[in-house]
Amino acid sequence: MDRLSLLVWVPVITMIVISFFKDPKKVRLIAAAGMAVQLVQIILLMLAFFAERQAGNDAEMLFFKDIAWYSNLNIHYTVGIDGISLSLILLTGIVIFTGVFASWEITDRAQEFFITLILLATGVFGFFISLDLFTMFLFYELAVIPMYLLIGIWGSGPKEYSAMKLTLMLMGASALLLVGLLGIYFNSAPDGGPLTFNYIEISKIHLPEAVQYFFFPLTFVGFGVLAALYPFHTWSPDGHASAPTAVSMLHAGVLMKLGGYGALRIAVMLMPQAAHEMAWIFIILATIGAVYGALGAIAQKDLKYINAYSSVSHLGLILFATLIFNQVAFEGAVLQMISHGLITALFFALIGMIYSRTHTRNIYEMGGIMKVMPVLGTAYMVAGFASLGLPGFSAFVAEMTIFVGSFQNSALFVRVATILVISSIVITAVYILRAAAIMLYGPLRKQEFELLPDARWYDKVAVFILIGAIAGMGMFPNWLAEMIYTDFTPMFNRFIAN
Amino acid sequence: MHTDMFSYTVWIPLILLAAFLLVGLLSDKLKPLVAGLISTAAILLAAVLAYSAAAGYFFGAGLQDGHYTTLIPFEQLWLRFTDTLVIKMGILLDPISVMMLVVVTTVSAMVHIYSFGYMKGEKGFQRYYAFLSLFSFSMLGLVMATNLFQMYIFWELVGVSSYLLIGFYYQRPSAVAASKKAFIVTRFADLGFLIGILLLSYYTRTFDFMTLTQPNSGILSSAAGVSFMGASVLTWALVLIFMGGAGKSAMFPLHIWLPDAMEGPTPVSALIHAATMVVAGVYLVARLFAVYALGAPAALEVVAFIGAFTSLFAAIIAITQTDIKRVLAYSTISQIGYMMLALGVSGYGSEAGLGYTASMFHLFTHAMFKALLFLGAGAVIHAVHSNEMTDMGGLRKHLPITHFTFLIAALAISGIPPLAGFFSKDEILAAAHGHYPLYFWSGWFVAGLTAFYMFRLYFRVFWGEDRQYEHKPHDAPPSMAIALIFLALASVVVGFIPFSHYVSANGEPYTTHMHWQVAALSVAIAVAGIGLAAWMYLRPGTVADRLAAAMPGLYKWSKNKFYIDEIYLWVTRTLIFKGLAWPIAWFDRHVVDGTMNGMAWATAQVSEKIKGLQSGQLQQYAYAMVLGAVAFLLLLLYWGA
Amino acid sequence: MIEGIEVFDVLVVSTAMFFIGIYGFMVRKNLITILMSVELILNAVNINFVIFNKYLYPDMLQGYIFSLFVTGIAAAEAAVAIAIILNVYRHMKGIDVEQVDTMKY
Amino acid sequence: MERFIFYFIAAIILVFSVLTVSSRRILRAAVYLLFVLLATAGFYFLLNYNFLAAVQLTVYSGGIVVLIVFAILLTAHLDHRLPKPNRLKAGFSGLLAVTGLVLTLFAISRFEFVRSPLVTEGPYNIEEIGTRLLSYGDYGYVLPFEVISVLLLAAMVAAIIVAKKSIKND
Repeated sequence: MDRLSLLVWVPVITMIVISFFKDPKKVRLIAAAGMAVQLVQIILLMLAFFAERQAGNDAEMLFFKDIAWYSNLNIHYTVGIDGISLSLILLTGIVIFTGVFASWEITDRAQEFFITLILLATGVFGFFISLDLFTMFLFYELAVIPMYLLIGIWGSGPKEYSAMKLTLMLMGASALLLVGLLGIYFNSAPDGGPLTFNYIEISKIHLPEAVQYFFFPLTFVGFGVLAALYPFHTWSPDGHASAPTAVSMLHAGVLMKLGGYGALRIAVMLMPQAAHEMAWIFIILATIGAVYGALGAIAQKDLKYINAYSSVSHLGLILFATLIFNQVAFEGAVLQMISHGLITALFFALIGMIYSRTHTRNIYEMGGIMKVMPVLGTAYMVAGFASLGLPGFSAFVAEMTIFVGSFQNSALFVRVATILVISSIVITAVYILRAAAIMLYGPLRKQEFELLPDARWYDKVAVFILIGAIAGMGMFPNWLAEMIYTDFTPMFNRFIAN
Repeated sequence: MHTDMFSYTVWIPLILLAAFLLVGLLSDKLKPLVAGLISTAAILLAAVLAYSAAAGYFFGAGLQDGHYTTLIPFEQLWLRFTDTLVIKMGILLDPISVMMLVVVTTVSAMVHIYSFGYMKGEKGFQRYYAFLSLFSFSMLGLVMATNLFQMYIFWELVGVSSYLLIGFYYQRPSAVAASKKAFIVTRFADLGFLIGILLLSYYTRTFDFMTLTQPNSGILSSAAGVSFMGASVLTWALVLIFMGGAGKSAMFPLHIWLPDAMEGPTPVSALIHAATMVVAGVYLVARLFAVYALGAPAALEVVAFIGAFTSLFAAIIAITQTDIKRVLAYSTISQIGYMMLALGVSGYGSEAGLGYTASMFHLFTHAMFKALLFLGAGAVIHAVHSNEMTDMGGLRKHLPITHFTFLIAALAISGIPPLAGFFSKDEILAAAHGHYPLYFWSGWFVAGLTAFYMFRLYFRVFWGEDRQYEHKPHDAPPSMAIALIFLALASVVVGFIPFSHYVSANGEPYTTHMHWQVAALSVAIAVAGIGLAAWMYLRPGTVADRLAAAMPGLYKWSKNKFYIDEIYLWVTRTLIFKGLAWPIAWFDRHVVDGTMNGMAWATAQVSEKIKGLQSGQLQQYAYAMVLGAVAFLLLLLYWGA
Repeated sequence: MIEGIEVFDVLVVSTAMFFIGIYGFMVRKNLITILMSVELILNAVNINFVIFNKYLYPDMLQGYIFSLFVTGIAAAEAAVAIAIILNVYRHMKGIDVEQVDTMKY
Repeated sequence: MERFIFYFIAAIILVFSVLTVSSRRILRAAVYLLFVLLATAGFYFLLNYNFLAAVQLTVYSGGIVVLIVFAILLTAHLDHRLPKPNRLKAGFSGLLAVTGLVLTLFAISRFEFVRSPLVTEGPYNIEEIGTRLLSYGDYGYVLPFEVISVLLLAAMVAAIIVAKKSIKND
């Protein structure tokens, strides 16, 4: 078996093993062990990847493997990774591993919960390793659909409504996406010859422009909905608010990145002309998303809503960066995906932990939490600082890369949009500090909070791993940035050439 | 080169980072005293290294071919954007950064020592020292930055340490609000800084100070040529960068956070909000001075104007404040305005750059005596447990050390010879006089105001009647006294440093001469201010009240800080929160989400309506089917024909 | 082969029969009469099969054999239908097609 | 001669078809249906398709009609008259049926049926039919044959189950 398929198989085996156990305690241990193996495996994969690159293997995709599984339509199981997908795989590995710890206290149908959760992660891993649009779409759906169950069964609040809304909107987007992908497929051989789903192959050819104009918006919006493209973002606040902790983490941390990744890799890279021509529409939408999401977050009371709107804002930044069309901005988009994934996962983990203690997410009902839960409070502040782009944390690196990248585009329109987008980081500071001030600081608002416990060991595992990753990326960004930048080169050259 | 001999300077910030991580991570596991000692040891070590670096630089390696060179003993790639735009982390040594090293480590070390006494028994002692170390680390990183982006990074880090320290008493809502305000206002200003950096770097293709400040490199001309809305892009970029500096240095109209920042512990105010962080804006402009002076003199005019205006404006407010820390805060704003003014009126060159030298000189002396003032005020507050002047009086008998050191500092800031402030202020006024007389007269007037409000403060606190005190006020404990005395000594002697021999705009040493006319004028008005204060506040009487009553409008406006806070409050609360954020939240819930829900609702409605079609009546289905088949047949026939 | 009779003539008969069946299906209320209409329809189709086989493709037996199959299916269908009808009759106390509408929405 | 026989058969088919769907006495309708089916069988005889005619007679006339008659006897009184159909419904259905008929005939009339030049003589013998039904190659119908047999089995079982269940429920 090849290395990359292992990324799919380890979760699958974990799920199978879990299905033999009913006891929540055993189940979560197995899940944690499985995901630990997965994480270790990813780190080994990374080392192997670096070794290959060091050895001068400059193929675009490493660990390439190609198996035809439905030859009539030329559908292949094609896998391979470059620095971009590898870094997102690492992100997924970290988030799912910490997600298991964040759901340590789940006892209600724990077996089914962890199976569904890991199924979701499997879909994500599969998505990132796939080079074949069809397989990719398959894994994409595999990742999106368990969300319905996870929110609908283990959620809180108006969970059925939220689950339904989320699923319907994402499915609607999938429908657009499927049309887009099939459109690409059926035009993948304009000069005759066999059609192909392999996007590396497709990116080497020039899709007819009429085709691009038609399918680019479909594909971009299809992926964009998952990345909370304004105005298709409203599933996100409700969905996140109702979802259980680990699901919010995984969803905001990783799943929304599928949208960004797809928008960048498929929509923009395969259809450059249309992307160029239509960029202005989506730049406007992404800019609105970035500013509007941040402003919307100011007015929220519920921690999860704050964070959901913040995600809209940060994802707006990602989508914005994918439409600037230079290598630095593209690199920034990927960095922001990773950074936002980690930070938002940390946020949701902390919110879940705080909620499980105070049983409220309304910031006005809390106050002075820092005194009773110094570890969680401090971690929340760290997450907040990371999110508002403090140097030393990952978001700074990502945002600066995006800003520097987009400033290289000197069109006045892009300039203005960039400045608006940059201004969103000030608003970010406002809502982060506002929430922290109300919730963490000041005198203790409710006496019964006096006795609440601080973080337990499994909470600490989740929190510290995430903080470590965020700070690590923030302090030593260059290896990651270089890897992504370098691996963008072949893609970018084709993009320019097209 | 001589860079190798300075490679140890990289340890100056790193020691403090290590101290921060150690104290911060272990925090409660350390005994408070141990935590304090670790941090203090770190800063003292850093101070020793900084002094040795300063000695090595000024009296040795720095001076080459008759002018001070810029040395980069350490530089490490941190993040690469493009081939030319890279962020490096490095150490840059030139006269002003070395001077700042000395200032920061000295004041910081004094504050560390002082805090042993001041913060004794506070909860979160360890956290306090951790944050102090973090701040010192960031500030040192800032002053030694080799490029704009490194500066920006540490700029943000000092901002956050300031936030953390202002909000140190996090259970006090006013402290929380103040910290939030400080962070957000400076962050807003940093937005300008960031955009300025991006704009500048887009045209110059570099972040490096070394490259940017080369006088003859021509790198600036490309940017100077492009114009946007009537000014060159370079001017725009520099004004935006200055906006960042103005935010950090509390220049009008971004000054509002600084008085509120006094909610933090007093030693913090002394360190961050008097001596070091708030002068970062001045330092930034000085750092890019060549770019300003050579590339965009128009931007420099903006700096001068804002500086002059702020110094006057803040001084007027300071006169009527009753919270001693707030008086000092406005005084700080006013003095920084001086420094900005001096930079703004300066030219590029050695003698022509008198303003530049004066600004740096004033920065240096101001750091000493303003820190001293704050620490003295801290000792007073420590003794009487209040910030309000109305709760104080007659303290000279109870607090002899504090009284004496405070007097020295007050004389120094008022510009009484031979104390430090006299020399630096004299140079500033001379530079302003050479540039534009109105600036001179405004600065001269501010000097009088400064003397007046400082001595108003001094007389009301240390003279007059005793008040009701909770317990008999006790003088500063030894740790605090050491710091006070050290800084008092510094305030006396630093004025005699021949500053222009070390710091000048283009690095060439030169000699300044005393401007006797300017000096006489400024001393005269300072003495007049002191005399007025003595006349009004030393005798029991109601002169001050009657004066206030005589000018009700001015008094009220000044007392209420010209309502700038209210304007901000209106903008944030009404405009942004009520006018933008809440409507957007509403809009999102009801219009955007409403559309989505509306689509779902419409679908449900339609299906509710058409579900009657599935009536269960077999024959209706048959009817429909046959109808369909017939229609289809018809179509086929039609098209077939 | 019938002298003087063309395919069309036969088709007229079968088509008429077919539509009579359709008419009966749509109009009759009694389930058994509906079943009879269905038999008419099937029969009409059978005739078509046979006539096409006879006139157009006499060398192949498709039409022939398929009409056999249709007959078989008709038988099966009738058996099941009548079983259902009887069941419906027991449940609903009647075999009016308009009564049998529990499969709505 | 045969031509007239055909016309006669056609007339019987049409008349009794109409009667089948319009008679208000249900048993009579069943008998009319029987006449239609018999006439169809006669038509097959006319075409020399004797085996098919025989099947038609036994299965349709012998099996299905009898089944229907049983069902009628079980569910209705003999003197029961069906209610008159709703005029409007009948009108529309008739209109639809007639429109369909006209359109179909119009379509058929415009189609050129190419008669096969081959002239087949005599009836197919049963042996040939049996062989066809059970052969694999071209023009072999073993697959549909098997499917039909399974279907018949299933129908048989289903009929029994459906009928039996109802008894149990009562």
